[in-house]
Amino acid sequence: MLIHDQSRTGRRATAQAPLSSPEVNDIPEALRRRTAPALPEVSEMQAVRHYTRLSQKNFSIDTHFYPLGSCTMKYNPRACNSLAMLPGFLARHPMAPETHSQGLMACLFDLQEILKQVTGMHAVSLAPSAGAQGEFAGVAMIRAYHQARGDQARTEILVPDAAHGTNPASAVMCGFKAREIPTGPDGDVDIQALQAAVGPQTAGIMLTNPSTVGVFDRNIQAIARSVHDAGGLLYYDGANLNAILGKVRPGDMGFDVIHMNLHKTFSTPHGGGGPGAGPVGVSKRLEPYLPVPLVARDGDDYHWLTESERPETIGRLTAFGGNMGILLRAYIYARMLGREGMGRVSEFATLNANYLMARLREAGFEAAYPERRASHEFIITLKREARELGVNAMDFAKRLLDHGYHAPTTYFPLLVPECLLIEPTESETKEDLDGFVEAMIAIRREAKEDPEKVKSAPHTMPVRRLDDVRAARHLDLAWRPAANEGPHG
Amino acid sequence: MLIHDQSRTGRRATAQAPLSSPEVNDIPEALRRRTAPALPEVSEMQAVRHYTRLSQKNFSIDTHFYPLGSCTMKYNPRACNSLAMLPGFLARHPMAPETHSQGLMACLFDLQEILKQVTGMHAVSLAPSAGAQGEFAGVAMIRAYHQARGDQARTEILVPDAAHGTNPASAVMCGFKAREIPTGPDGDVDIQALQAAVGPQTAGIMLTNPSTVGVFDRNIQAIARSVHDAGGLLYYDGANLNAILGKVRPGDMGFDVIHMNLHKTFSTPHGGGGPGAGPVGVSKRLEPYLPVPLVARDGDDYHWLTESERPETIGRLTAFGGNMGILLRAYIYARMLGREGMGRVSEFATLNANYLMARLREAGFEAAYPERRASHEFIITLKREARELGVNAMDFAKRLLDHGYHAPTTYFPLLVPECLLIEPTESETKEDLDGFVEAMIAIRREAKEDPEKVKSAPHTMPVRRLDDVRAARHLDLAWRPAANEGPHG
Amino acid sequence: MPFVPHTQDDIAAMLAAIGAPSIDALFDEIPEALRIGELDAIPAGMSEMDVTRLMHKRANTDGQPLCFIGAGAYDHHVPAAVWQIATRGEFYSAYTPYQAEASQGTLQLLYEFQSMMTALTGLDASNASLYDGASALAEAILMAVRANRKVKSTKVLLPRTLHPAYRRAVRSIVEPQGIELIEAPFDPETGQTHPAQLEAAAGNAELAAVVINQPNFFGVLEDVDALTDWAHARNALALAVVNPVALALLSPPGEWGDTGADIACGEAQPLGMPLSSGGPYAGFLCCKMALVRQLPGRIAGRTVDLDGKPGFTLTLQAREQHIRRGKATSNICTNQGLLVTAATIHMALLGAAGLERVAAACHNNTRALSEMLCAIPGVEPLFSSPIFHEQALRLPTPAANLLGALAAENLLGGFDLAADYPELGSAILVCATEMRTEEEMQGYRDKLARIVATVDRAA
Amino acid sequence: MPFVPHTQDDIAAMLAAIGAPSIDALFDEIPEALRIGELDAIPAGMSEMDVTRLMHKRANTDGQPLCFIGAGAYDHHVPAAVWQIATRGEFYSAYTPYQAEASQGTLQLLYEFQSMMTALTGLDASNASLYDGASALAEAILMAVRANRKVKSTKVLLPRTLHPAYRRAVRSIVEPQGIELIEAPFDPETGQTHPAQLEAAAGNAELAAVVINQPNFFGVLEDVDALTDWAHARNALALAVVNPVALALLSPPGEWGDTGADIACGEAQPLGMPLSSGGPYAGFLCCKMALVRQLPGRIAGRTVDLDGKPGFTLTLQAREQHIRRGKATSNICTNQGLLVTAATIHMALLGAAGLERVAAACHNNTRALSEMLCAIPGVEPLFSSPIFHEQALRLPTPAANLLGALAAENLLGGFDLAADYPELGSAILVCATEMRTEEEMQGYRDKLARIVATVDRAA
Repeated sequence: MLIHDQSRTGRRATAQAPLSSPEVNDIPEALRRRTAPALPEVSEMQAVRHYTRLSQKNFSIDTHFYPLGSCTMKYNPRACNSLAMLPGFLARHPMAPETHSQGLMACLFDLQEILKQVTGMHAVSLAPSAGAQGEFAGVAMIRAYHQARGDQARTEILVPDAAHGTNPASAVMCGFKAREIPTGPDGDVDIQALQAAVGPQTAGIMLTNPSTVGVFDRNIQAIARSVHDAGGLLYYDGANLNAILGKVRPGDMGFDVIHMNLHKTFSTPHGGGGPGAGPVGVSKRLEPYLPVPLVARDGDDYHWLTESERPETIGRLTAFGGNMGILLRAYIYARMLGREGMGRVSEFATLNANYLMARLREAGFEAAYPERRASHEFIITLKREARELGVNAMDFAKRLLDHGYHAPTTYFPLLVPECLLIEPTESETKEDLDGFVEAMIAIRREAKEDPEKVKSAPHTMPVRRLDDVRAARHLDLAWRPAANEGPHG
Repeated sequence: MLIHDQSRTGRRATAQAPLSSPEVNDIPEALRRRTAPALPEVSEMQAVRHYTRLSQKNFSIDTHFYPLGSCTMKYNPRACNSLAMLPGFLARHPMAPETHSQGLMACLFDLQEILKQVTGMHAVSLAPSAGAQGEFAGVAMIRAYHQARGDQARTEILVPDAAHGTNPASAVMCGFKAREIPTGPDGDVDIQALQAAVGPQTAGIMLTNPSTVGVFDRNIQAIARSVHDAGGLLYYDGANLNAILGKVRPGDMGFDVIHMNLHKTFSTPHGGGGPGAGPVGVSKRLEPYLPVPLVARDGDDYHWLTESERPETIGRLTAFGGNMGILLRAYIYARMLGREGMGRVSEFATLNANYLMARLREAGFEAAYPERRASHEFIITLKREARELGVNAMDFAKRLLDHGYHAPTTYFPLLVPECLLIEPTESETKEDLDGFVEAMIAIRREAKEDPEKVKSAPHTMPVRRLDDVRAARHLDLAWRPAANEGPHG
Repeated sequence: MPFVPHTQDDIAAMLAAIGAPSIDALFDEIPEALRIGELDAIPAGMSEMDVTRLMHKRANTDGQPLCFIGAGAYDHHVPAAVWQIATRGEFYSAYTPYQAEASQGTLQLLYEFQSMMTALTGLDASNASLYDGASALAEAILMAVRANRKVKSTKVLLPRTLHPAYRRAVRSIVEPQGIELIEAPFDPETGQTHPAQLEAAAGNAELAAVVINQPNFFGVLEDVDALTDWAHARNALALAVVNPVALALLSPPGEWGDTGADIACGEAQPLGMPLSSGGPYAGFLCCKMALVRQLPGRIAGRTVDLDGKPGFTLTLQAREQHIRRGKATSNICTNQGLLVTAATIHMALLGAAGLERVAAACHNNTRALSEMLCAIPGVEPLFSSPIFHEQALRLPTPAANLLGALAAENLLGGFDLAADYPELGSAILVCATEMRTEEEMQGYRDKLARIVATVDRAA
Repeated sequence: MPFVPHTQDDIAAMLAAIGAPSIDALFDEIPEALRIGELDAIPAGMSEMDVTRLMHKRANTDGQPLCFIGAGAYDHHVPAAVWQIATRGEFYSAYTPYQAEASQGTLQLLYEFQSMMTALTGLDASNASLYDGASALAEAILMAVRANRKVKSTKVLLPRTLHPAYRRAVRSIVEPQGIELIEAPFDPETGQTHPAQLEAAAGNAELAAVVINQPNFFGVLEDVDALTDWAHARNALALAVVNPVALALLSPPGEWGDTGADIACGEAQPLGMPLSSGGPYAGFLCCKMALVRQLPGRIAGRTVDLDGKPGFTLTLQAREQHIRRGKATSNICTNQGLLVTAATIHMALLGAAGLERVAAACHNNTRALSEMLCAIPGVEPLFSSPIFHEQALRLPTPAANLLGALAAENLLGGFDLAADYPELGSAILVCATEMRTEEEMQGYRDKLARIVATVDRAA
């Protein structure tokens, strides 16, 4: 039932608005609203009960193993939430002067420094609100760099076929053409194809390493050389930074620019789809172009660097400079981890992934890259199960829900058929990984004995499989007071 | 699965303890523990996930209609929680000096005044931690009063048969004999029986009004006269105060002492069984005996009244003077209600109860006291359904869970057979009451068509009906590391 | 090992199953030369207790000044229920609802959010949020350029009365795609942007869209009907930038002019998000149904399951980067889900009547404050037009000095207009939301009067 | 109408269904003379925003002094997860699990709490909590008097080293039932209670129980083995009062003496409950299995459902007032469920190793503080015995003056022993938990040294 269905004319959560109804008599009638917006009219308890019950319909890290590949669904420490929401941070107006922002700015400055350290980059801006905005900022800086040099010919960004969809989309948003590079059979970028593709038109390359097929590209140094030699720059998509935290640094690999998904590696909440935070780090030559604001320290004082101090900046990406509350959460997490904890993140994320891959292979599932070490994630291809049992990756995914596990990422990367991209993260126990293996085995058994059960899964969720085609064809995107003729009506 | 079942030797929620393990070398070996206690060893995420999932197995006000008679399961405003947990209150040590307690004491003083007003009593102590402790305090004051007058003969407390079990138990805890008075066929106390029972041995009477059968005792003035004339005192069990808040006051009815369940009428959380708070109010003659501490005001300063200022007090009931955090929540609620809101509580609680009773009667269910107005609660007797369909009150109760409603109180009060004591509270909507009626009708239909379904209910809860007899015979009260041979092992 | 559950026994058993001698061996495909040692410059790990102490200290560093700044972020009351529910683990630690059946909580909530935003804006469709108001406007502009079928132009007209930070962010985001932003001036008397000024700024250029903000950055109310009709007459799309709380009182974009604005966007912060030092907030973006396939960002839709039971799912995913890659409507991936959760609960708790009371209280407070301040010699309203909940004031001496002196007394007196609008002289923007009491406003007046008098004496 | 959802239409329809002309008519059975009018003396209702402002002001009235008081309530770190989970609606707003099938969350949690408390105390059974430590001791004494089959006595021996507030509360609660409490003195040198002193206090009286606290109120460690054996030799039950955090380091009551204490109780506040101005806390009460049917309060048990699946239910309800009424083991009805929820999560997060670290850190901090303070002339330890995490100190001038001077500098320097133990002269009890830093302790020393010196000079 929608909250709207619980609405009754005149019902109120009275305590939540000013008790008296002030008259407004100085706004011209023509500019005033004629009919009240059709927001629900419910009591405070109705709202609390409705949204509490809705929440219970979600899988989440706090309730379920959630091995969604490329999303790093690890534990979000509860202290990060409560401390980032201290009134001193929450009540601060974004336009408050520097004199009244030193506590916040100290945290941001420290975070910039920590991120510089773990990425090996020369400078960091915390401004981007999410990974995709970090990508945009990164590519925009590449663009600004070439433009500043008068190098107008560079119109192409190279993107491996295994890349996140955001990579080509970000390149296009910055006015580039995205040119796809194939992945070799061993999971590494096809280096010949790459070398054939680079040239004076190459603005740069966007790489995830370890890549989305779950392996570390062993030719990274050769790739870097090749692109740099051609005058292009290297962009590091930090989506998989969790796999190498404290072990290898993008800066050392030769990358010129990187974004980090703090909601992955630095464990800020995913919040049902966001907010994220996508700080960017750069090599020295890109520093002038970093998005603003940045925090600088001068003795014990912190101050903002904005457009006036940074005339070559690619600019501002949001009105007020970023997702501060998320940056604070990442900072708190980083301080709890400390220097020793950083490396442990990648070690145990990698241990968990390799263990889970080994167990699944032992159980007869096919790894996409069996000869390779898994990074913090790996791919299982269910093409044999699909062929022999008629049960595909989506069916496995849906049936896993019934077994109490969130599904891995399905059908991504696109180059592996019937693929499950599995990322267990370092915070899961061996017992939970074992339980997941048991569930996979059980589902394969079910697929043999009772395939319909798997193909029509899930059976124990609040709804059964949903009609996505109908959703797209018969658009029902908002409740309407009069014409609530949807399936719900 | 128990949290203990998730334990592995050496696992830690590392961030939660001091990072270094300090040596303690000045405690004699003989006094030291030899083996570590068998507490679970789990990661932070395991604990968070486990208790989050456990919570989801509960019905609660925030998720379900919870018409548990005599428990006043109304909405607990969320602001009461967050404001009572402000650091200024939470971090205050109970032994902090008065100079550093003025903010808290201002709230407590105000709450005392508000409670005096709504009960019509002369003075209030906030000390008792719950209703039962309030009862104890109240009866102890009656005892102290008679003792102070040298009136040693008063050994009996009269208690109607419909009373809460705490009433006779509290009387006994204070060294009295509890003498039961029957309820008349109309739900009022049998006044003849009462008059026959009072005498020089009568220390007092404990009454709930409206009583637990859900009606207001119309003879209350006669009862008061009768007990007072015999030299006894009147104790008001405030469990049902929600029914008369802002309408009638126990002090005006002639009561000498009253306890209030703030977790009922003043909407503090029930917390899965507590904490409660059971302030007591008294008439002038009992004031010297009030439990300590009390808060007094002197100009703008607040100070404690303790044993030294109140030499005749019945004393202290807990080490530190009461459930302050609960008192704060009640205070916040009271301030949001304000003087107008108090009366609305009883008005709409009463409207909801009478409406629900009317609807259920209309649907063919039998009210225990059909000729009477319901107070904020009322009784349905299912004796006909039990006789004709073989489905009893417990079966209805369990089946209601499947229909998404918490069961009403069952088999209490004891004098009504197959009884459901139903208290909808003022915070529920008409729609929810209608839904409850529909569920009751549906269950009766099921009882006719498929009685087994009702008798073996619930079917959709985390467990089916539990074996209480086994629980009491084969006591399994704690997990044991070695001999975890329980049904769970 | 904080947040790592592995025991020594676990590690040994797992390595054995893998067939690796050590955890380090799992990294053996990484070129040795790239491996790093200790990250010495990063501080050692802290316990939760220690980091709690640190963060309390940091949070308490700056006091909590009394705030009379609005300028795009508003200090409204947020019901206690909002964040207690939004931070429940099931909302807080879930991800984008890729598996719809296991994410009905988030999905239904998004659908309800979309329903509420379309109700507020008077438009047909809403997405499930963007990063903030400014980036939402940038996406709206890109969307308008793609969507305008009548005019093939990359020119967009936007008023100089639009929030300066929005103008900057929009520029950063849309210019790499070749969008040309033309700024229209405002009437220095009224603070409004009239059709004549749009006309003058645009000349004969074809326009993909015209941005119309209500109220504008100065709090001034624009004649949105005329502006919308002007845009449509030029075959440009009318793109509204609005404050959602203001919409409880003001005419919704869907009803502006003869046929309504085509797109509306803005900042959802006033709907249950604390000031939070600037973020995370959430941008909203609504449009007419005809434009929905150009709408960027996640969109939840209602459909049915195999049993015909209603349920919710992400829809129109063919627009998005994970399907369309380089041809997507945007590179956007995440939305601001947690903030949308808060906003949805907030709107459910306030309702239309509650939001209207909040809007009216803010408006009247700002008016009252403005009147109090204008009793001080040399302080006067900058513009003559009707306003909503934000007032531009002229000050007798440089604003920076006065604001600095107020800040030294722990009061943030407003937003200094000097840097962005030097032509206005010494001027600030003040705002008093429903949170400000009469007493606090009088305190502001008294402080400012004293400071102005001191400066006068000094001069 | 805050918290009332009724619309005018609802009210009309409901009254029609009832057949009543007005809501007022529903109260027509109440004698007219008793009906009241306006409650004028109660203030008018406030919005949540207004009450938020009021409560923030009240909460900020007293600053947050630095606290070196222990004396039965301890300022420990509470993991952020504890209260974020405990205040989830499903725990916060549920009631006593009367319907077990719809309350498995609470019931399993109670069972886990009982398991943890029996592990800490080394006893067999635990109830699901009582109001606080003092009332738990009172119930323990009543229980011991009922349960002791060897001795028909209502006399209970309890040491003067027991917390004074506990002694007062116990007296209030048990004396109405005719229990006679005999106080045993302590050794003024060691601060301990020796068997000889028990002997002297008890004389030849038969004793139902002997109360033994470890550590005692002074922080001093008692020879609990000898005391337990002495009690048993007199056929009295040995009743332990213990600090649950201390039990991570100290011998558990179940192992005291030859056969262990029979009952253990105490205050669960150190397990995840903030100081909270004194409450709500939670008392715990554990016992040997033989005594379980005399144990008061709720008890959860593990059993099976109709399918043989394990589940949890309240058990042994035949002890309780709602069944046995006047013959119940106690009048107790509620427990401190929400606090038990917090304590259980807290213990799960800390584990035995974590609790031991906390205990050791508190102990060492208190030792370090004591040594610092004892470097000030005239400050010295009051007793010679080993202590745990609380130290009694003799001061050179009246404690009230010194503590008052410290409080004026926003530091709570300890608990003044003068009122309860006048024979000890000027003496205080200090405690520095794991929350106190070296710097804070040095600050205390410096302040005290300065104040003592000032008083000296004045003298």
